[in-house]
Amino acid sequence: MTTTLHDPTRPATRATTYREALREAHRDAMQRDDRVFLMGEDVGRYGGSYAVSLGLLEEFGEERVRDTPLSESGFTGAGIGAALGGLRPIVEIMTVNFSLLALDQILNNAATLRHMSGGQVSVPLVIRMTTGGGRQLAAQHSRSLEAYYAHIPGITVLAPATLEDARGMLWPALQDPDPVVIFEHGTLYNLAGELPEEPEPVDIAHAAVRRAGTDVTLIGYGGTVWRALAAADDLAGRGIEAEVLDLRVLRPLDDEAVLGSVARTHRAVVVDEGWRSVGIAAEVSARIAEGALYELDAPVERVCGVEVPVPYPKHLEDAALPQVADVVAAARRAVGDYA
Amino acid sequence: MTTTLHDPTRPATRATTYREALREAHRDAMQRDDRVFLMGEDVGRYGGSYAVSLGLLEEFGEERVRDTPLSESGFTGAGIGAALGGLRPIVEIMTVNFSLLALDQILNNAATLRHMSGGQVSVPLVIRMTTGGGRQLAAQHSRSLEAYYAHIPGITVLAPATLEDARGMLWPALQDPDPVVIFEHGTLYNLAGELPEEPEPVDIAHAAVRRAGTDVTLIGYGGTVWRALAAADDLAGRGIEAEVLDLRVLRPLDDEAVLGSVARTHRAVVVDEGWRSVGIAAEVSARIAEGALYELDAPVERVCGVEVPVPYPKHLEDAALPQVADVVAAARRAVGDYA
Amino acid sequence: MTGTAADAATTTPTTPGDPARPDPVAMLRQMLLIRRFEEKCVELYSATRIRGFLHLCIGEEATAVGVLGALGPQDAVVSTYREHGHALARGLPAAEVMAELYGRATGCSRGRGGSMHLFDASRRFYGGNAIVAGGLPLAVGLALADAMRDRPVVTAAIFGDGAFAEGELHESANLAALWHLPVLFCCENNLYAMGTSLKREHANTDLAARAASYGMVARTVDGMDVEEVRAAVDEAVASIRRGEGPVFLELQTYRYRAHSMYDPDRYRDKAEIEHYRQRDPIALLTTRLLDGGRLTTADVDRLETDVAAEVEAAVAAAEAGPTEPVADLTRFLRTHPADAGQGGPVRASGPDEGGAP
Amino acid sequence: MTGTAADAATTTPTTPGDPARPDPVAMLRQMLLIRRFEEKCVELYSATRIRGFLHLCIGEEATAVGVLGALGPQDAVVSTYREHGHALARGLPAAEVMAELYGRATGCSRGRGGSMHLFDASRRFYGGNAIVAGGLPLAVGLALADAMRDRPVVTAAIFGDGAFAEGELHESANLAALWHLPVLFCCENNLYAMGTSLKREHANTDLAARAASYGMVARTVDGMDVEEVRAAVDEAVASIRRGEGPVFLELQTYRYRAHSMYDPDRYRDKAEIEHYRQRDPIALLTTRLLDGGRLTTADVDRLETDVAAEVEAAVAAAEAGPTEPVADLTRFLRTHPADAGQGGPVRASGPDEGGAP
Ligand SMILES: Cc1ncc(C[n+]2csc(CCOP(=O)(O)OP(=O)(O)O)c2C)c(N)n1
Ligand SMILES: Cc1ncc(C[n+]2csc(CCOP(=O)(O)OP(=O)(O)O)c2C)c(N)n1
Ligand SMILES: [Mg+2]
Ligand SMILES: [Mg+2]
Repeated sequence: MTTTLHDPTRPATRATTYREALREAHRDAMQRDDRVFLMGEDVGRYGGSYAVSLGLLEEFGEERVRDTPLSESGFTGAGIGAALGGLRPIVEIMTVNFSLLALDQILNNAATLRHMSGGQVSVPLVIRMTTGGGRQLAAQHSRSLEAYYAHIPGITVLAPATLEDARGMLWPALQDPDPVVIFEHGTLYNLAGELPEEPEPVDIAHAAVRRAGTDVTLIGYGGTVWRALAAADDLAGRGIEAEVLDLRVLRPLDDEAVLGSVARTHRAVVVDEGWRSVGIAAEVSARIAEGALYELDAPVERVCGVEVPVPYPKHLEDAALPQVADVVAAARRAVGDYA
Repeated sequence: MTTTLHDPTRPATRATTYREALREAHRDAMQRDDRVFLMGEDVGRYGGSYAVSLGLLEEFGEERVRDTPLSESGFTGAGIGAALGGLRPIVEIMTVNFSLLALDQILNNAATLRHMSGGQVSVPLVIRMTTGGGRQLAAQHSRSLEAYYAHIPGITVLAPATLEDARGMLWPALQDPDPVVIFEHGTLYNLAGELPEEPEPVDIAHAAVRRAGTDVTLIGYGGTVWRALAAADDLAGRGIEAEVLDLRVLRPLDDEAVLGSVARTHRAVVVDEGWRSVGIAAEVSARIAEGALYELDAPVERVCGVEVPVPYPKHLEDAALPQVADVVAAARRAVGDYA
Repeated sequence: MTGTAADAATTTPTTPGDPARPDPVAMLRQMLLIRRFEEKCVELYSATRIRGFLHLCIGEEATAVGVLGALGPQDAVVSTYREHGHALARGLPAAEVMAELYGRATGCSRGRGGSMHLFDASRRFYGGNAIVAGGLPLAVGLALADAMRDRPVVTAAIFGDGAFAEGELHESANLAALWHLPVLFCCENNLYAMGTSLKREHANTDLAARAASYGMVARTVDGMDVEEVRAAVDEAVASIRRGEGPVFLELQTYRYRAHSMYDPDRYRDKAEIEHYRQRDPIALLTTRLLDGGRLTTADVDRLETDVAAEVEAAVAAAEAGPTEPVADLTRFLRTHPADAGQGGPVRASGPDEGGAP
Repeated sequence: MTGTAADAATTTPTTPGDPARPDPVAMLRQMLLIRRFEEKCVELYSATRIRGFLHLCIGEEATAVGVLGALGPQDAVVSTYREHGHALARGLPAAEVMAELYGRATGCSRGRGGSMHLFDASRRFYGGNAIVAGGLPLAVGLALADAMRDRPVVTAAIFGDGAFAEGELHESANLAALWHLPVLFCCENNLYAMGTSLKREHANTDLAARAASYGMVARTVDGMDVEEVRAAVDEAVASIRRGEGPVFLELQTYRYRAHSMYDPDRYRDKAEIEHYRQRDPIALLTTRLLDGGRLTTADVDRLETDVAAEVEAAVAAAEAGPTEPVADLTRFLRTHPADAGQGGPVRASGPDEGGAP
């Protein structure tokens, strides 16, 4: 996959990947602020289970690139404590599948301490984790549990889908005085493309239109943005112009962007790898119907992960996760294209 | 609160409470099936933190009314293992607030083992926990996290709101070969009323209309059913006839009942103590808008917990949780009553 | 652990909290303050001025005073839901603690936390955590921050014998020992976790021995003798400050009252309670000071009067304290630029008074 | 742990799995099967016949064979994602395990689980768990069920040194010891949790000593010597069956290969790997049997041929196995009456064949 095409009028760019963009973001943050450090299982000697932090141990030393024992609750809580103590920790939880072990710390402490203490303490903590399926890792390694985090008041939840966001979201997340959780979809690490030599700042407050369109809005985040874009290409061939909205921020949702797009297209398809019931897509769908009921020309469609644990074999995994064809089919239903 | 009025033509009844009804359900189940046992923190000598199991230790002995150490993950997982091993455990997690510590076991094991093993093993486990706010217990003891459980494929989630359901849901839950989670709202234990001498069977698959009405459907579960009923009384005084639907089963949702009621009333208000975003109410709202878009005469209203940790002082707690007046206001908005 | 305590009892009085010279009279006064404060809480709870869960530490005052007195202002504390004593011994004004129990904006957590969530960032008192063992990883992290910044600071984590059974205890103990962090683990072993006795909670009830298996120094201390506690903590804090890594202290104590105001206390023997009442930490120290000629009964009476006045003043202030306006419900969920420096209790001179109660 | 092993080596061969009489030749054959099976997996992974995560136990065969051989059919097993060896040593047919790695409906978990989730309910093999330490509470519960039913059954929980750092280890060890449950804790200490070495994972690396602190019997065993392992497990199982409570065995072993096929193995010294290769469990036992005159080189060759044929047959069967139809994706999420007795691998005679691959 290539995210940006070469354009000589644009500022100088260089080839990179999502993984490298993340790594550069870490390096940059650690250089700029000596309170920033990275902590998690195998972030150091191993180089990160997805090689995001490869080389950082050598550059910053083992204090600031800190391998932890297998103790998700312990080291995530330690990240919260270190944030209370004035540092700016980045805690890497290897994957969202293991993050349930740390959820008590995240919900009952990180997200709660500030409000419950009457505004006395804050927890400037960034938690990163890999999410999603698509790599035949089977049930316990293929979850998309963003819904759990987007449910929690007090934290910001980000889902970088592009190289720009992989490169740009970490620094503003670290500037946030309150906790931020960043989801990296496991299939994106090898995403290749160009980034400007001088990275451009990105915000962590707004959704982004990745493709303009008039007939239907395809709403995705993280890994599903690319499937929505592919679906939009397919739909274009059928004469349907889809707008693709990348949520970028799962909490708080950018209502204006969502409702604005639906006001233009009058139809929406939400694409979410997470389970359908009580998931991110449910919230987006509910907000659209509540906020733009009279704009809707068709019910909102949700294209979600099938409500099962994801099986190992490719054909079953594909069937369990939203595919481009599913998005296309939903969009066609929405616009009433039954050709 | 009284749930049923005395009626001489009805079968003989006796006065009881929600707590006693639960206790009787436990006693009954343990008498009927010697594979059933209860395990959790302080279920034995203390009598249960909400006194549900008071007296059961004396009756059934410490093997079957088993006090556990503070180890939510450990004893919930042990319940899963005991279920695999042929028993029918009831695991009491003292409150939903502490259940995050056991969520990994519930999601990655209880809900997953059957599907992931290709149907070889099943986990006939019942997990009970107290949920909700309203007792000035502050942030870390007032959560309503039903949304987390209703998101998980493979488990059934129940919310008994009435004495009948408190008495009747446990046995069918224990008959289910797969895991069932039961939420007991903390404000309901003292609910008093009459139950038939001979308990009547209840199902664990359907929602129930608790009050018939024509103008708007108020949808609640657990603790919010009573607030919806109170709101309906108030609305009746304003000439608005509200139907009150008690979801009873949070997963899988009874779509037919929800959509059926909305098809009659054309307006819906979902009342949910949980946080609004990505919660149960979002799912219900989304399903209504998706399944009955053209039936709706007004956007679905969600009356939810304010998205903050619940504060201790009564006036702030009241403001944080859905109140009868909030339900009334939402229903009036829905029917366009701006008098 | 012998010798030191007796020696300490005969030194000249100094400020409480001076690690070098524990002052037994000051410690007695603090224990009395905690006891009388909590006895008042019982009354106020019956009068429904205080609501929700209320966990009293009556009987356990020596652990609070012995531990907190050994810490300096730079040190950090993470506590539990049974933390009135810790908060008072840390120096939080009784008036702010009482206002918190009343849910008033003048409370140390602005009234939002209540009994289980006393906070005072200015005193590095990081709560008041009601998830059993939930504060332990925070303590590890606070200590990590200090270690990484080379600050000679100790973080005290206070928790119960029940907490020792939670996985987080294990993870936190291992992390602290592995990373050689300046954490003081203070386990208040009062023999019960709610209604579950120590021996039904732990296969091996020697908690200090188990803590030692993590590779840290671990000791069992008589938690009813405040001077023993103080001496043990002084020694532990000194060794932690010398960079010798975490220390675990099992403070053997007892709560006279039920777990919480909701607890009918069916699971204990009255004789057991009586046995520990005979070892009452306040009586023990009082007798010792009287016997040693360090105090007269008149002195003790003066302390009582003094403490009673402090508690009464706290109640009066709490009664008079404003509540937070409902409009502030969502305030401080996240940091808002306008809120910079505005958190914490509303004080008389503060710019943002809440509404009247 | 001495004596028994050498004695055992000279007994007459019996069925593998007979706790009374371990048969070293059968054990050698099983270790060879596991090794050759996994070597084949490496090939098949390169050929993309096997996908996803693949964790090999090459170098660790003695722990699998020593532990599983000591269990009877009534006993239960809970394992990890590195469990091919455990499954094979438990007696799961190589063909069903291989079919599982291929994702075929004839696989032991119907192809749904893959390498990390091998299940066989008929052999009480309860997975294949990919959440580190996530299986430990299940083992406690299985043992609880047996204890409550008075069944003289042992549940073996197999896990790694990394798992020892998780809170669930602590909770499970305490529960098993507190309730005196028939759990055999088998810690395969291979010195690494992914790229993190034991000493960066644990403040105190003496895992057996730490386990002993829970009040259970705990021993360190040479995990490269299958006869030592077997003798230790035999003894442990016997004591558990006598009702003497849980036992913890730290089996000191080593994996020659990287953590998974994705792991570039940057964190280890080649010399360290070489050191352990010198202690190869298969070579060790082979030499011992040759030296003791128990086997000839021709016998060993025959074993190799035999095992190679078994692996080839497994591959052939896997290649030929059907996949599950997509329509079955949601099947077995919950129990459906129509599915009674239909779970598990699709077998030739089964009523519900899936589609062709
Ligand atoms: C994780 C969690 N589980 C259960 C509870 C309910 N609970 C509150 S206090 C308590 C007992 C704790 O005992 P211990 O740690 O010994 O402290 P003590 O109350 O004796 O001071 C329990 C079970 C809780 N607050 N948190
Ligand atoms: C809870 C959890 N955290 C992290 C992981 C990722 N992970 C898989 S295996 C592993 C190392 C486990 O080491 P150990 O327990 O020693 O077993 P070994 O792989 O050496 O057999 C890690 C970190 C996981 N699967 N589960
Ligand atoms: Mg206690
Ligand atoms: Mg290992």
